[in-house]
Amino acid sequence: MNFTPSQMQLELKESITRFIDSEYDQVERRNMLASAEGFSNVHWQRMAELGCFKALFKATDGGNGGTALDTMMLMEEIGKGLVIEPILASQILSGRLIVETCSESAKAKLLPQIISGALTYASGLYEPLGRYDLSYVSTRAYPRRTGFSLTGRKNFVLNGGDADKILISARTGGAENSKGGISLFLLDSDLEGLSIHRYKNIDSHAAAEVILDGVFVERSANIGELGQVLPGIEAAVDAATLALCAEAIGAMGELNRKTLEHCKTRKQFGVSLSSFQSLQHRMADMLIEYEQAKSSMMYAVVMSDENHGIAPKEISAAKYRVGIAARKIAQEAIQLHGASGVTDELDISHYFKRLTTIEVQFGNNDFHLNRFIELSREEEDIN
Amino acid sequence: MNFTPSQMQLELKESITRFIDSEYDQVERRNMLASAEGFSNVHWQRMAELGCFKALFKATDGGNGGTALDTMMLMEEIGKGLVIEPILASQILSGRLIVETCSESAKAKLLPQIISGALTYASGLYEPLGRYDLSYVSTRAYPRRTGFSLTGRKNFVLNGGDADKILISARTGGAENSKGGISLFLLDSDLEGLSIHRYKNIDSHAAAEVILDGVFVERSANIGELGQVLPGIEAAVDAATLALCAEAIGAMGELNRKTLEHCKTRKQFGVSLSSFQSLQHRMADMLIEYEQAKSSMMYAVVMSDENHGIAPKEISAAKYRVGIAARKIAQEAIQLHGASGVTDELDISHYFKRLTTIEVQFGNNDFHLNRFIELSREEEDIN
Amino acid sequence: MKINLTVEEKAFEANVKDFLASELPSNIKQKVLQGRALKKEDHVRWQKILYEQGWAAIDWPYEYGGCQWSAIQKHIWAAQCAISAAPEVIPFGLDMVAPVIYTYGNDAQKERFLPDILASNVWWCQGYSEPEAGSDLASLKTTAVIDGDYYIVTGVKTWITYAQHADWIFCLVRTGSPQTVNNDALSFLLIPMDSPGITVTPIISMDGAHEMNEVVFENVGVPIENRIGEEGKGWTYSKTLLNHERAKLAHVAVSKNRLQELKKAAHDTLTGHGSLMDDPRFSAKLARTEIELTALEFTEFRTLIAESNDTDPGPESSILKIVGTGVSQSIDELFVELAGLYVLPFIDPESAEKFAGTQIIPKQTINTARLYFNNRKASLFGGSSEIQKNIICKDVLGFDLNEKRGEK
Amino acid sequence: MKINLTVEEKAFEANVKDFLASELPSNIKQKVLQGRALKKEDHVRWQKILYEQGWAAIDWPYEYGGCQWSAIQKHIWAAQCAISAAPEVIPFGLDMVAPVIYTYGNDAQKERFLPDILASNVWWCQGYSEPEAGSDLASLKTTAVIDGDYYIVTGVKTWITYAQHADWIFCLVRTGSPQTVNNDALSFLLIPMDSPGITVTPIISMDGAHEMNEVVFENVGVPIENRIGEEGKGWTYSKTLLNHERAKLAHVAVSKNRLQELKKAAHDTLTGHGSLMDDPRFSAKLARTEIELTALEFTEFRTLIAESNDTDPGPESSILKIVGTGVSQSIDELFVELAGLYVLPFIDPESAEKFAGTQIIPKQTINTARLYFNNRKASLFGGSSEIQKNIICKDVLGFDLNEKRGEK
Repeated sequence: MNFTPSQMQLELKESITRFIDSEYDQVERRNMLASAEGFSNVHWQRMAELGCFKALFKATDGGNGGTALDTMMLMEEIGKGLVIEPILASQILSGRLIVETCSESAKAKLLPQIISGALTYASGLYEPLGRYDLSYVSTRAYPRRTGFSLTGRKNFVLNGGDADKILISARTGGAENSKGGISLFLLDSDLEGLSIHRYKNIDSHAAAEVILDGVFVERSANIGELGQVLPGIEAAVDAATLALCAEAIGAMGELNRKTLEHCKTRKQFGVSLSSFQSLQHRMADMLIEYEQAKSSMMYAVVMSDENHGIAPKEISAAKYRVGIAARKIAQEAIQLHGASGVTDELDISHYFKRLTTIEVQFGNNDFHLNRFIELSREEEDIN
Repeated sequence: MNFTPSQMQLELKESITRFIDSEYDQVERRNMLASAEGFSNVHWQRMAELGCFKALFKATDGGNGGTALDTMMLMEEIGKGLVIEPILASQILSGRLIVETCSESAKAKLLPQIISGALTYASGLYEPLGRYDLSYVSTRAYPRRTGFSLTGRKNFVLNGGDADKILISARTGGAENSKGGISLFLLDSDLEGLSIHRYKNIDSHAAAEVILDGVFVERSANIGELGQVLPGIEAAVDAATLALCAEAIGAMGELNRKTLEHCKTRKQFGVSLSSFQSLQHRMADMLIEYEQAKSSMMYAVVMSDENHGIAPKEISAAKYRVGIAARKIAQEAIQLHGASGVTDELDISHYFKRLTTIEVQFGNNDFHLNRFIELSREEEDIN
Repeated sequence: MKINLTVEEKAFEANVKDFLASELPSNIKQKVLQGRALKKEDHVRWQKILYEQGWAAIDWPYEYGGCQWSAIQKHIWAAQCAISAAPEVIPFGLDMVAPVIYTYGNDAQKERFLPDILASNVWWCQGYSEPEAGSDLASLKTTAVIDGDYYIVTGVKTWITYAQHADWIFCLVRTGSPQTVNNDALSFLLIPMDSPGITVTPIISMDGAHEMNEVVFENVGVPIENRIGEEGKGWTYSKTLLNHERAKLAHVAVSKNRLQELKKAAHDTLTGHGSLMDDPRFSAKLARTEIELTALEFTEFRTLIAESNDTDPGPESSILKIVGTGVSQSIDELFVELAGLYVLPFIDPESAEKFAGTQIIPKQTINTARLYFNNRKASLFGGSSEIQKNIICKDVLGFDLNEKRGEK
Repeated sequence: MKINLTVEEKAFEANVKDFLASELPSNIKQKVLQGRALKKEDHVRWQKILYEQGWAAIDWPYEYGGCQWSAIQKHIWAAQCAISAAPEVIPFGLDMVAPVIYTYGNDAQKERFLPDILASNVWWCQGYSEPEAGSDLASLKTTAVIDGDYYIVTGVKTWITYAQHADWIFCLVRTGSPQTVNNDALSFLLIPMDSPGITVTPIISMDGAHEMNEVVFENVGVPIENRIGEEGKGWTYSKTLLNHERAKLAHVAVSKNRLQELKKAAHDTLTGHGSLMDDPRFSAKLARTEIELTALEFTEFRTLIAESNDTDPGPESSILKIVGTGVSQSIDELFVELAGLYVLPFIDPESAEKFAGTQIIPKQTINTARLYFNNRKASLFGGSSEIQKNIICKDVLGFDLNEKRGEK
């Protein structure tokens, strides 16, 4: 078991921290949010230069990291800084989808542009009636002479309105939520029959509803094995889920820090807020929540790295535990900040919204608790 | 809607309070617990004289009360005083069983001895494999020429080892947990084939395991309609459940009072415990728990009295809410008392044990939450 | 809570139902049903309809226009309003300043202010909090210095809901010296919002709404006759007001209605294993919330009965505020859980349905995030949950808050 | 927590398993499995077996008889002990007084006391709390006044676990004047329990057990050479001890084992709709507890790693104590819920099975109530959860606990 970061990992972490502290200030972030793109290409390129994206891929895939520990160390900083750029949707979720499902030649073709930051990706894996079920795929890919015709609808596509390329899960066989028969297609965003409705999420990250109405793609647009990609999708979503957990830990740590600072400086009834013992004990509880959630997340990281990237039970446990802590810490941070905590002006509310988003993405608390129970049961049946 | 007590109810309440304060002291209670009987016949007769038992029955049944409000007002005091006498098992559960299931002539024969306190009763309604299911009756009553032969086993029979008479549910038809086919039998405690294994519960109340091995009873021992008494059993258990809720409220109110007193007088770090704001807020939480549980209980009382004694959904809600509060208040009372709270010497631990008992009797929290959900669903299906 | 009504109470209920069915404007009802923000005109229109009916201020003393309803009647009214999706009363005039005016104001003030409040001719807002004093009113810094027949008011008030719509503001201001440490330095002033020297700046809250404002007073002249009662008694007067407000803030009827909506939505939300209503974890959370809400309703009822027996609602109303806020925030959270990913799109409710011809969010969850965000205020405004607990500690449990503190 | 082990670690694990399988006496194992109280002889017997193996004091420095195991090895050892139902170490000698002696004692004291502790030749108990000072050690009243070569000790110590079995007691006593308000007035004394003037009175706890005692000292003469370190430094020394103790009090391995037992019992408990394991509410509570426990195990692991990197475990160990206690008490409560009515009969475990030939309680729940009751102590002893939170507030969050307090 190893969770001691390497020298290289520590250096990357430090340079990201420096970048966020010095170049990624919150006023500028607001301007970005108001802009058409919703994020900064300058920051995107800076992150590529710093090696953020390289760290997310293995050497054999063109990167210099690729472990869950690498992702964790990056995402904690991303969470701390409330970074708005689409690393999760593009580099982690889509990048990992390619890694998990593609042939070596396809990877060699696609990954360099992701790792360099030249293109951004989005992945459409959820559908309106499927809730969190990745095997609920009613979008159909009908075979045509030289390719496929895709019809269906994907929602909650993170970065879907801004991405250069979109990965879509579509059914080439099997019933609506059977595990077999699901395939993956790589689409340009300007294809005929493809309509993309962009909107902002509550946390100001952009997403889209993607409607496919007889979109024709060449045979080469099918990446990964025909009808066999569900395990790859699940692995990629698990990796993205774990990355989100790390981001949440970063955000919670920052909320705790800001709340502590607020309580130490803010005066009420002639004394600082932190002299109220009941508030002190609540901050102790917030720390405990943070540490326990962090341990859950780190354990899933260790297990993932020790088991070739596969640790669904531990990742569900982490997502659940982090979700519980996220809600509690976000709510307490607002409560202890008082009225200023609910204003748009203070970034406390922005952390709150980001943590609320993380809580519901890739499965909310009940979903992951159920999944943990089911996976435990399967494990026990095997033993 | 009426929950304002009448003058008579207030007077009875006052005389019980006086009785407990002046005659029912805790040292004596301990001596009683150590005695063979486990409770005091003197106290029993005093309670009969004061009119405690009369208050539990309607005028038409030989009492002078009989509403849920009457029971509530008595049982709150019983809870406050940690009264050990078997009112619940004998007068409330068994008395109500007779009221709900018997003919007028049978009631006229049996109830006077209960109301006078001349005899005590016990009711055996649960079985080893049935958990909380009252329709799980595997004890069989086989018809014989002049009566029945009973074989089976009842456990958790409150007051079972001390009662003069025992009521037993037994199956005269139907499969093991079908709702039809359940009958009620009135047994003397010294019948042949009947073995009664007496033991003490955690709260020092006596109970028994009752084994029936071909116990012969006359036909007249069957009280209530043959095969049709389950609704009556359920109504009696509901009434006893609500009575327990009121007892718990009395006990919780007393625990809160004692805890408050302890914190106001006990010094630590040179100041009284109550000057610690975090402890103050916890006591505020204990008060809120108490008030909310009390409202749940009172609402069930009102609904029961407005609907001819039948309010299963509200009683399950009350038992659940009271159970949650009971656990929290009992645990917090110990925690705030510190080490002395876990000693046998201080009565805090005795309240703790009584409340733990109440939490599991007649269905624990999960059982009643489930029952509430099922009853709500049935209600919605009707509407 | 389902209670048996007397014949008279049933007749009253029928009357209320009829009134709401025929008089509540349907566009207002629609907005309430969809959780959309109401405009000031909407509130005023409905409030004037109530005024015509004589039901604008049910809690006021009869002589000033109140209703003399029993606790049960008030309960019926609140329940039916919630079921019919009538808007909740904006409290600043009718529920907050009016009780202070009719309790502590002089006859001239009563005549001058109460009729316009009752008829919703003027709108009020509340000027208590300041940037350096949220719940801690004793440290208010806004000063009012006498100059002839006027107080000259200078200072900053903040977190003022609907100041942008208000004609008048009622304020706690410091008339004593800054050294006066206790609450005897505060007075209760009524100030027209169009007075020269007042500037209103919007504060946008996390749900994107503009409800709160900062109001700056720069040498604002306020006639001395606009002071309620004695100088230095403002804190005492406003405490009465806080008790009135707190009981209302339990919002039982509204929560009941929202819980019903939640149940309906849970029936309609599919999970892959039946509806969300069949999900044992979700249904348990729903049931727990329902049990808590029913208990709260009965706690409120016990308070109402005590009140109608002329017992002061007193500090027990703090329990109502704490539990009421907790329940309403639990309902918000259950909506978030129900919505799943549909909680995320942040789309203007007015345009969500026609968003490029596609329905991005199902109707029942369209306002889920906004309400969740907005309602975080509930445990902060009107006396935060912490302040309420301190009131319980002091006034119910009898702790001496000035005792030397323990901590270590 | 399941972690991949290296080849060496696997070999170590196999070695530990072999040892436990062959050396743990079966009657002791049975008692632990059934949750029955162990006798002093049982503890001593097992401890002496460990001593022969060289594993009696794995955390001690190597020079005094410790093991020099890595964090992983300690983890393996704790896990295997729990799985094999080995008794937990009684901490007073090995884990509590010994670290103080080897850290602050002089060479003579080390030579005199450590070997007998290591070999379990003498039993110790802890004399900290007093009737008027539970967690508040600064207000201890027991005095030690020098008279020639002796301290004359007078006072009352209480809540002393296993004082009835102990040969020695280590005490914090007041050597400074009663007016000394800070902790510099306390000294750390080692006192033989057979000293004239010592009286031990049992305190029965709510589960009926006799574990705690009151110990009265009446002019007990204690040689000055029995003082550890300097006079007046007792509080400083005992703080080291508290940190050691707290980490252990997470009881992770034991809780893991109990959770496994709970799962088995849930599989075997029928509810009428399958087993309790199929009950969605119960299984959710189980899963939540398991997730919390796994996180705790990892938190402990992070602490162990920091420790093995020579970083002081420090105040983070307070988190381990708080969460560890919470998890173990949750497991108690889940057993209570599982048992249903079977939690009620209070029957001596020794005789429950032969109770008039009938089995009143199923085996898996026979000790449920006793353990639930007994373990309420966990959040009170060894520094209550409140004290732990204060430590976090002061030492981790950096609050100034002596700042003028706020309250109102």
